[in-house]
Amino acid sequence: MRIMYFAWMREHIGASLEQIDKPDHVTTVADLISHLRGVSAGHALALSNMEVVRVAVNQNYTSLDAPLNDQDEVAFFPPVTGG
Amino acid sequence: MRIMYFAWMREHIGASLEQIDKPDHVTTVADLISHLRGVSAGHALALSNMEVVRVAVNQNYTSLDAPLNDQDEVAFFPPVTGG
Amino acid sequence: MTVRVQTEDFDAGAEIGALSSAEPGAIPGAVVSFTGLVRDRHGGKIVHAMTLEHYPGMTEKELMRIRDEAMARWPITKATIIHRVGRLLAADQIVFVGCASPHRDAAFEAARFMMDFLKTDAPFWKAEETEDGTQWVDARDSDNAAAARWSKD
Amino acid sequence: MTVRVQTEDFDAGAEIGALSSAEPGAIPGAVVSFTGLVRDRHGGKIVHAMTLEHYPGMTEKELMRIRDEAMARWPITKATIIHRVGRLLAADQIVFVGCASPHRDAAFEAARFMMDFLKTDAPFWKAEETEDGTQWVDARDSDNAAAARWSKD
Repeated sequence: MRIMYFAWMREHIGASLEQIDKPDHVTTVADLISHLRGVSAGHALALSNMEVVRVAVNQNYTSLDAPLNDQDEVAFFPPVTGG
Repeated sequence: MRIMYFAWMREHIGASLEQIDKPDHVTTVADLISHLRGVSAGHALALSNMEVVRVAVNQNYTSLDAPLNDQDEVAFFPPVTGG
Repeated sequence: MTVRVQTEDFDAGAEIGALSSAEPGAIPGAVVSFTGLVRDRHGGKIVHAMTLEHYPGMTEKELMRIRDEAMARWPITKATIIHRVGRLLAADQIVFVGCASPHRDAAFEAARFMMDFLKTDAPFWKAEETEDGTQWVDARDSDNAAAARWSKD
Repeated sequence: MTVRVQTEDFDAGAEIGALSSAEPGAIPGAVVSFTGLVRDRHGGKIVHAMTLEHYPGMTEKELMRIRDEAMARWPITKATIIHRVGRLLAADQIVFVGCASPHRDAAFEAARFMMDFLKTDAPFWKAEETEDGTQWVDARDSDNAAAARWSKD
């Protein structure tokens, strides 16, 4: 899967894009978040408060219980501030 | 007084401006209208339906019972259609 | 802070630029504009042109009153109203209303307020030229309703 | 029918001109535009510049969705959304939203709707450069409230 991070989440994690193989036990967005929190301190910090994190799968906003498969593009980012 | 007419009222009356001495019995806008209706058939036609006539005295919207004096500029015109 | 009644065309982009400009520390975040055009069809008829008549003196006074009222009701930093008069062709620009504010809601509301009152209070009259000749345009009840929605009661 | 994400500046007047153009018989009477500028003061601090980051691909998709939703809800003939990205200086133009309609109420509402949803849904993030360094701008509750007012419940 492609995992993308934007704004301060990108800065905490130190990368805007990670390519990973989906672990078998990861079937939802919530599972992926639990998995990613174990990857590094930066990941854990970026994903510590899901109140200020939005998730998009394949460029559509989605919720934590959305199912995932290995071809998905999953993006994590803070609430938007454009305009 | 200066009496001004705009749009189709001007066309009915055949003039955009009339300068008249205020008759003594004319003390309000309503009196002036009664007086003007007697001036010509065009005046009578233009002022026949006050539902579709707006009145301004000295360039401020006003009502039929507003008092008048000889130095006033009185304008009669249809509801506005700009913009 | 501009109110203009003119025969010449206007440049909406230049007006937006003028509304955007400010002293250091006071750049407005939001500029909203309304541009009105001469429609080429009205009531099922093709309109070739129209002539805008107005009441010189009172027109400017009413436009300034409308602009001042908008500036008293919303935190807007600048406001512009331009209305053309004389003969205009279909698709020509007739009217520009714009304002700048630190807040987008205020900019949207003040611009709409100014247009609504311009439509009911500013002494302009349109005569349309169609295939059937020239006719004075009737005022619309919907414009009175639009202005009435701003009453505070 | 334009949605653009670009580093270059835009010409609001040219965009209003493009929104105004139409086939014969379909000249819109009303064009409303919103132009957003980089403010030079925010939260009491002087802002020199900001950098706009976005999510390429999703941004355009969200902007098109917002524009299509506006066109489905109001009788608008054309709609344009332009958003700049990259580093911008104070007073620079950031965003343009505009639409044309036969009806001024529709043009005002659709433009405001597009701005409200752009603020909450389009994946852009601002980092401001002030005297205290560079900081990511926090999202505002008032923007969520503004978008919520359009829900049809």
